[in-house]
Amino acid sequence: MIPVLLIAIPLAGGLAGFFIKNAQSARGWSFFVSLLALVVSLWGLSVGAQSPLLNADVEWLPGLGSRFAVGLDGMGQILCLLTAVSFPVIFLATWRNEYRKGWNFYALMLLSQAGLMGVFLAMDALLFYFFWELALIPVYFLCSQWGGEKRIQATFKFFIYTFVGSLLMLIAIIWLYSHTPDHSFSIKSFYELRNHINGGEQLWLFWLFFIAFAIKMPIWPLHTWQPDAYEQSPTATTMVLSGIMVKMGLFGVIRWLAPVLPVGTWAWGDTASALCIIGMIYASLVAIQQDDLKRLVAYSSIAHIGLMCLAIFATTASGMQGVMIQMFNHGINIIGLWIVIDLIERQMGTRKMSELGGLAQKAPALAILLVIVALANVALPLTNAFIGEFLLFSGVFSSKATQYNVVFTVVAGISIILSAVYTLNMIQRVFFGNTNTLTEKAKDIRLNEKVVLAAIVVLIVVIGVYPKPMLNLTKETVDMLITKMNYKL
Amino acid sequence: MGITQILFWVLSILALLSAILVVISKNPVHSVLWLIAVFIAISGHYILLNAQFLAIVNLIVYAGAIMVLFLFVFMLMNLNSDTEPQKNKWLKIAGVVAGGSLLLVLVAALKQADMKNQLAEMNKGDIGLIKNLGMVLFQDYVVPFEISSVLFLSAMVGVVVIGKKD
Amino acid sequence: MNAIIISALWGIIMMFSGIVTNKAATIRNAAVLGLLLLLTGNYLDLIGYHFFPVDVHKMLFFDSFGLLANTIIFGATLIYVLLSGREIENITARIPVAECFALIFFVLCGVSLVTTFNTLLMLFLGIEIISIPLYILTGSDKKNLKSNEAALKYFLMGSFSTGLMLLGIALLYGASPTGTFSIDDLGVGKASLSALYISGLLLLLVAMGFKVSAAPFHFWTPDVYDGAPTVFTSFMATIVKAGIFIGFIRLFDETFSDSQARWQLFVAIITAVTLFIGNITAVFQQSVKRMLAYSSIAQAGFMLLALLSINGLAKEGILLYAAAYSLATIGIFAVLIKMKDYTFEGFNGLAKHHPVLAATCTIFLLSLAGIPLTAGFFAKYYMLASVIETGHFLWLVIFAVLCAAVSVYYYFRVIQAMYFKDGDAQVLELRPGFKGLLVVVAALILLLGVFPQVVLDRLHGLVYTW
Amino acid sequence: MINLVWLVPVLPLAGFLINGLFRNSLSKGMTGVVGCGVLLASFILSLLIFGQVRQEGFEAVTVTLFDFISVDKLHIPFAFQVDQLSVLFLLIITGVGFLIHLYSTSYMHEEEAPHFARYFSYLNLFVFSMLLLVLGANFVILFIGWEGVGLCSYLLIGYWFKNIEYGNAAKKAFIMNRIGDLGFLIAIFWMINQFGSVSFTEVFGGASGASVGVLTGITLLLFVGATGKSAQIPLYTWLPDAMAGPTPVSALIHAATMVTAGIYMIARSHVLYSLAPVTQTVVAVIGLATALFAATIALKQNDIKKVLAYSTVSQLGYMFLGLGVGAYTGAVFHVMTHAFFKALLFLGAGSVIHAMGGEQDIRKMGGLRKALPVTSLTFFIGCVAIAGIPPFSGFFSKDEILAAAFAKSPVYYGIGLFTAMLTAFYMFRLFATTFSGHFRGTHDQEHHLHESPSSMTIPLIVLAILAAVSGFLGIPEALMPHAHWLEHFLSPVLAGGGSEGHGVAEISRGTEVGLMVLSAALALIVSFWAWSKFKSKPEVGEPAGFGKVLANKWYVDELYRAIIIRPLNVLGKFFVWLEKWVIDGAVNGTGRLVQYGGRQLRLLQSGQVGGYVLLMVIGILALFLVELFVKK
Amino acid sequence: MPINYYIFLALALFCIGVAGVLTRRNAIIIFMCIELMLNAVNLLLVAFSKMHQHTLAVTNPNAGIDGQLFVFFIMVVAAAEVSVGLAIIVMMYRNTHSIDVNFLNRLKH
Repeated sequence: MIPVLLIAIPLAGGLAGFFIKNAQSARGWSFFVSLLALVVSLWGLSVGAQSPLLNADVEWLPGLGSRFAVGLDGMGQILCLLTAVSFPVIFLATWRNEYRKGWNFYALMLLSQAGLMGVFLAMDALLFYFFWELALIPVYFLCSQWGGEKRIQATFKFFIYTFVGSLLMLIAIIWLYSHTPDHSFSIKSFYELRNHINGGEQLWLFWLFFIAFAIKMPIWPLHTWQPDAYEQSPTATTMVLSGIMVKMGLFGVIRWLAPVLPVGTWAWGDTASALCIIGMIYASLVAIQQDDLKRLVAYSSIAHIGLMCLAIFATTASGMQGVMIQMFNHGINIIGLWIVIDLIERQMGTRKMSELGGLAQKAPALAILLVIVALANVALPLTNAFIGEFLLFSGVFSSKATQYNVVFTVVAGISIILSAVYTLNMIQRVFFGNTNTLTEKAKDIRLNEKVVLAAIVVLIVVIGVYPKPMLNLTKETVDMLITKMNYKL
Repeated sequence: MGITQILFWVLSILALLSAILVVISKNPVHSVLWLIAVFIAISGHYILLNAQFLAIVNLIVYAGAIMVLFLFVFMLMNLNSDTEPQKNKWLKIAGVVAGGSLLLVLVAALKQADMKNQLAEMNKGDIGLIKNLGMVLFQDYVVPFEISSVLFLSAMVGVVVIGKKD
Repeated sequence: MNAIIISALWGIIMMFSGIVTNKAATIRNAAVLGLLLLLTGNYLDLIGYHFFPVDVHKMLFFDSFGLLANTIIFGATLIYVLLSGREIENITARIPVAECFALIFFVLCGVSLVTTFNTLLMLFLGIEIISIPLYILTGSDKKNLKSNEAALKYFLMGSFSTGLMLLGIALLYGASPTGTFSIDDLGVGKASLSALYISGLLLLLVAMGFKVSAAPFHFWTPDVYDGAPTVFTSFMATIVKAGIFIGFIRLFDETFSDSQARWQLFVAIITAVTLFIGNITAVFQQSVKRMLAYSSIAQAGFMLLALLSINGLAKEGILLYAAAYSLATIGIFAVLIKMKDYTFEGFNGLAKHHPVLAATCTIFLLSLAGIPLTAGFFAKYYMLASVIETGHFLWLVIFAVLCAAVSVYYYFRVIQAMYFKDGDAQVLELRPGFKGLLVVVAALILLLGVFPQVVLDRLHGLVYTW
Repeated sequence: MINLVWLVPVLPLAGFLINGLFRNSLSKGMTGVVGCGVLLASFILSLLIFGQVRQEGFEAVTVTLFDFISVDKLHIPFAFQVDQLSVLFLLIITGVGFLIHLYSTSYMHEEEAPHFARYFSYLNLFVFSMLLLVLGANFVILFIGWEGVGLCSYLLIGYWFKNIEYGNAAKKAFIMNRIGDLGFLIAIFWMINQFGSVSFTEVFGGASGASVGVLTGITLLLFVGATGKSAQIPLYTWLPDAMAGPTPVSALIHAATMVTAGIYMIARSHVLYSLAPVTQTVVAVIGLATALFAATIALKQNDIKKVLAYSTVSQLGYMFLGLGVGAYTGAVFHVMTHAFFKALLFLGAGSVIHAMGGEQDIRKMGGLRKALPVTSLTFFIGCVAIAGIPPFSGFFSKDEILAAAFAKSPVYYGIGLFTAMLTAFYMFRLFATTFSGHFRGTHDQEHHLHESPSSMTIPLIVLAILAAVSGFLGIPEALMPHAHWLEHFLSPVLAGGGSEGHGVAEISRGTEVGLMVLSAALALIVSFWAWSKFKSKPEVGEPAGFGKVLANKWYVDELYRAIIIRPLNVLGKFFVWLEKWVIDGAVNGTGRLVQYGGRQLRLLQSGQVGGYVLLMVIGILALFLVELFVKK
Repeated sequence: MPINYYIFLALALFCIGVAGVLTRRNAIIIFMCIELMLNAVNLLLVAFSKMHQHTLAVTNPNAGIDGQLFVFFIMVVAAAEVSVGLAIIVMMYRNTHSIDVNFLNRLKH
């Protein structure tokens, strides 16, 4: 029931949105719809894990053994909550942005939300693939319609890149499907597969999946679409991309790769982890060199995601818990950063740090809020990200899946320092120092933006101080996953 | 080496030679004439194989009607002399080589066929007679026979569509 | 049998309708009526009402696969006529409309032969009945040199491939132990291994590959599709190709299934080459029409996957693919005909001036690219699944999806032009009915993409019952 | 009462929130009242708690607030631990903190209201974090405070954010701390892996079970953290730069409290250290090296605050020496006394700078004694205390450490003593150049010279008294048996700390007294020599030769820039290049390749029927060749 | 007569036809070569039909007759093709006054 609503509300809202031929009302409408979705997901949190409301399973393609099966487990709860929270925030934060034919913009946004929800809810491999693509298409149109000047190429690259990945995944899914004893796409049969396919097959199947997910996350060296895409797409879409979409990759690994192909995951764990770590250091060092705010945040996001992926392959309960909570945190924090960048860009008309400076005098409130979000980005204690990264690192350190756990922890740890470097650089170059002719006329932020950012900050601190509810939410999921992943043939 | 064998060889050589001449002769009209020669040779083979009906049809339809049509068209365009400019000789060579190697390959593929003892029996058996053919044609093969009328219709309509002055 | 006879008769009727009236509209409506008749007749056949109790002496075999294919093809033709039938009159050299429709019906007759043949003779006749009218239609724009050239090329190469086909048939005849052309007992016994048999098989593969424009026998396709009047290109590229493909599958399924291991490799090679050439070459085209020609080659490559792995999935799949591909392509061609400029630039900014056109066109393109939620996805899905089901040729599957990714490139170029590029696309006048029909087709594609089981169930039931 | 301990940190937090949120509406007065009030309140509270703790047989109490993180086997409560050690630090922090807040109210008076409030909110936040640090009942809470103080020092150093230089200093501080923190974190993970817990009691309880190797590893990593926070070699360079912040900040954070966090942490986990002798040696050596190194640099500094900064580094080195040789009590004792006199010195310096209108170069001062009587007197007491002249506090604490060092090895003692001499020398050089001689500043500066207001002098006086007398809390056994109140007080926490005791026991009373006399005498002589040397003719010229090297701090910053920062930048630039041309190049290259392939394959479509047929035939040939030659 | 002889004869004729198609430029000649190919096939079919008759006569008196009928149909089709083909060629000639296939290169790439 609830999952169906979670998908149906934005879907219907989006389709309706195409016919509101007026940007203002479309904006209001989509905001309302996203709030509705938020309410539903909160309801989902409230009903308790055992409630039958959390699952739905309907005939879809009997001939193909695929059903419209959706369900909310702990991980689904967290990610749906993230999705549901993000969209109202995004709409509110970009309230003042004007778009040509805005109603299409907002409708597409809602469609992408529907797709994302579906991805996080699908309990059927084919359905999962469906939503995987459905989430991509609207974003493609959003970016290449309302993006920056190099938008078409950038988005096209992004699209084809991810499309290649997902097609490879499709092959893997079909292959697995054809090996399920009951010829079914349902996640249960997939989890049973380990008994029917041998290690050798898992070895190559792993890559078919992992490439798809790695492109989405993105993992070095498959990341090059990301900075361009983030830079070129309209900020609202960038928020969706970086805040939620990258989680699709992590989510995929956690739900559809690691438990289904435990041997492959275990066998390739070190390789994948190595890629993640290279990516973290690499991205951090590149981020230090950036002058464009969006690119900087893009690279920092690569580093953070790399850490989460690393923790997945550590296959430890604490690491996995860390991933769960960090997926949410990263979403919130990075959206906060984008909001600030968007505000700056809208006021100053530039994202180049070299052209900014001294904003703290003109916009103290903005500065303070940014500093807090940025500190969350460097995982300072009592911010949400600290909880996440603490668990992630301790998970990696105590990993039994690899004998390099110490090396991984130390090298990955360096990225903590580097993240401090580029984050503080950003704060200083944008907000500190003296104002220049450009920033002279800067104004402080308006109420709606202040509200949004304040809300984000509150979330950051609350989760940072009292993460227990979040952690409990995903407890069962994590235990289930760990037991499945520790399975060896 | 009975008479039929001799005839077989003669006809075969005749067919091959004139076929080659069809291809190489400069003057289109000559090609047509050589082609007729080929048909005649093949009809001879049919007779050797006791397929008299086909032999006759071959002569009438092909050597007669169709070839006349060709000739007629040539006359219409008065391309009787060798107006055809030389194709660049590399392509020519390539064509010959390709054709030759196709022959080689096909022969190679079919040599393995265990057909040594299989015979195409000559000048006996009467399935080639018009009587038997007619019986089968109008009993078993009536459907394709009717269908081929559709073929002709479409051909006719087509020619009308194209040939019609407008 | 109903379909064959009705189409033949109606062809004749159309032929004479030209004498009765010279009002194009009347003739067109007559054609639509005929198609409806065809559909119903074929459907009745499907559920067991045979108008003409003819003893076909096993020359034809009316199984649900063939008849279902007929239904799809006639349906597609109906949509085709409704969408772009009007354009036949607008071909520069004013050609007799009635005759064109007559030829179309004859082609349909040939198609329904090809989908239900049971001897190689019938296959041969069917192919010829399809080809000869097509030669004409290709050349029907008489004053247009491109059209002439296309017709002549098509004709020469077509009859060349006929020669190959006949040689193949002859060799198979030689190999057949019972000395017949009936596909039931061609492949049986030790014959299925003799050299004659294999050579004949290969030659048939080549000849049929030529007809469905599989590389390296595809060279006629781009030129012919490009040169022919667009309205007929649409007809050739969709309905005819689908029909012949059904015959292709039927031939190899019925005749050569027990020697599958022998020829799978050849099909795999041809498929790979086709996918590669079709997709790669389409990338650099400047004219949408020519791009669609190459894309039709690429799509054929995907359909060949069904030939590679002939099994239940493949047969369901090829039907679905035929439907999805035909619908989408007919739709795009219908839009293309309305364009003044066939180049990609010609589409610039179409979305601004004609949102409906652009939107539907987008759906068609997405379907061709095989994006989920469109019929094209399930079509491709079936193709891939059928091969994966066999457990071999995984390399081919991966290669195929990579090619599919390439195809996204050139399909989306059109979408980009329509939506993201500025310009004023010149469009001929549009009837509301036209737009409405486009929307219906698009809706149909989406429906097939979301609830394919509405057809799949039928297919599934029927395909497995014989 | 003890269960209210959570109020101690929460009060400053409240102050932070009030000052932070209403900074635009609050008047300076109100801000000051709130800022100081909360500190006073928590100071009083600490006193009350202290009252309870000092009773005989008091057992350490753990106050759990809520469950912070609990993942499968790991449970990290948000808990405070109240025992002698933490209470002692509570007193120091809140007490000194209060005085400095008070001092700040007038020192920062030129700032306009919002920034004034910002300053106080930062300060309160700092106190909050520092209290978390010392109160935390497990390493994670400690770490939270640990990073919290780092953040606050970042914010306060960069308080005047218009100035990019200050910003850089702040950044440097934060990042260098981060490097240390990484070590700390890894140590924590290792503990989790080893003991399955991070709470002090369980970790220390399980310590004896763990192998020496593990303990050495953990303790070393913890020490890495300490070097970052407490400015030891190699991570000390941030502290001198941190003087960019307002002077009271330097007094509170970079002298009295934060920088001693490292010492607190190691003293707290002395159980582990005592079991890891290797680490102890490392700690001792690093501490000693730092002490000497920083002292030499301090010799040639001319910025009044820089001198004090380096002396702080050197004193911290002393404390680590103490920890290294197992004199935990001595180290903590020195932390306390140092907190008093160094805070005093900084505040004094602040008062001087205040009077000089922001001038910090001592070469432009001189003869301020007449103008600033209170300041100069208190400053003098501070100098005497730090120089280790009896009976002032520094003497006792420093001597306890030196004695322990001697017990460990005479070499430690020798170097330590030499360092003490240097300290005495540069402190009196500083004092003499600043306060005696004749004034060398500009005229309007001279015209403006005035004693600071009472809100600034009162803290000076209080601190001066403390600096003078606090030494008597730790009179060595040698002089008066059982008079070492502090050791007695801390024994429940630190007793049995050193497996080999805190060393003092091992050397005879005679030698100990002798050592004391020796060091006291030397300190006196050196101080007097320095005083007489500089009071008449201070060195105002640019230093030359070796002095130049010292004045440039041994060029360590330049060294770091060369071997760490630049390589990283180069690497980053290389990666940017790699990104553009190799990785992304490969991606785009594939696209271009496809396009190129398309352009070439088109040419196959020559338009020639003959060509087409030829290709078809070739295709057929190929198939047949496969059939003939590829065996299946 | 051994069937192989017929097979090889037919193949030879067929390939000569192919070679002709490849080498000539005159559309009609090319078309004639294709007719040559068809005839080669006819010959082969007749030979096979006789072969089948030879082997299967005992069971079925009409064995092998299909081959000859097929030849008949091939002729039918060929006739139709010729009419259409020549029509197209003539149309071409009307527009370009040439039947040289090498000039057919407006459509390429």
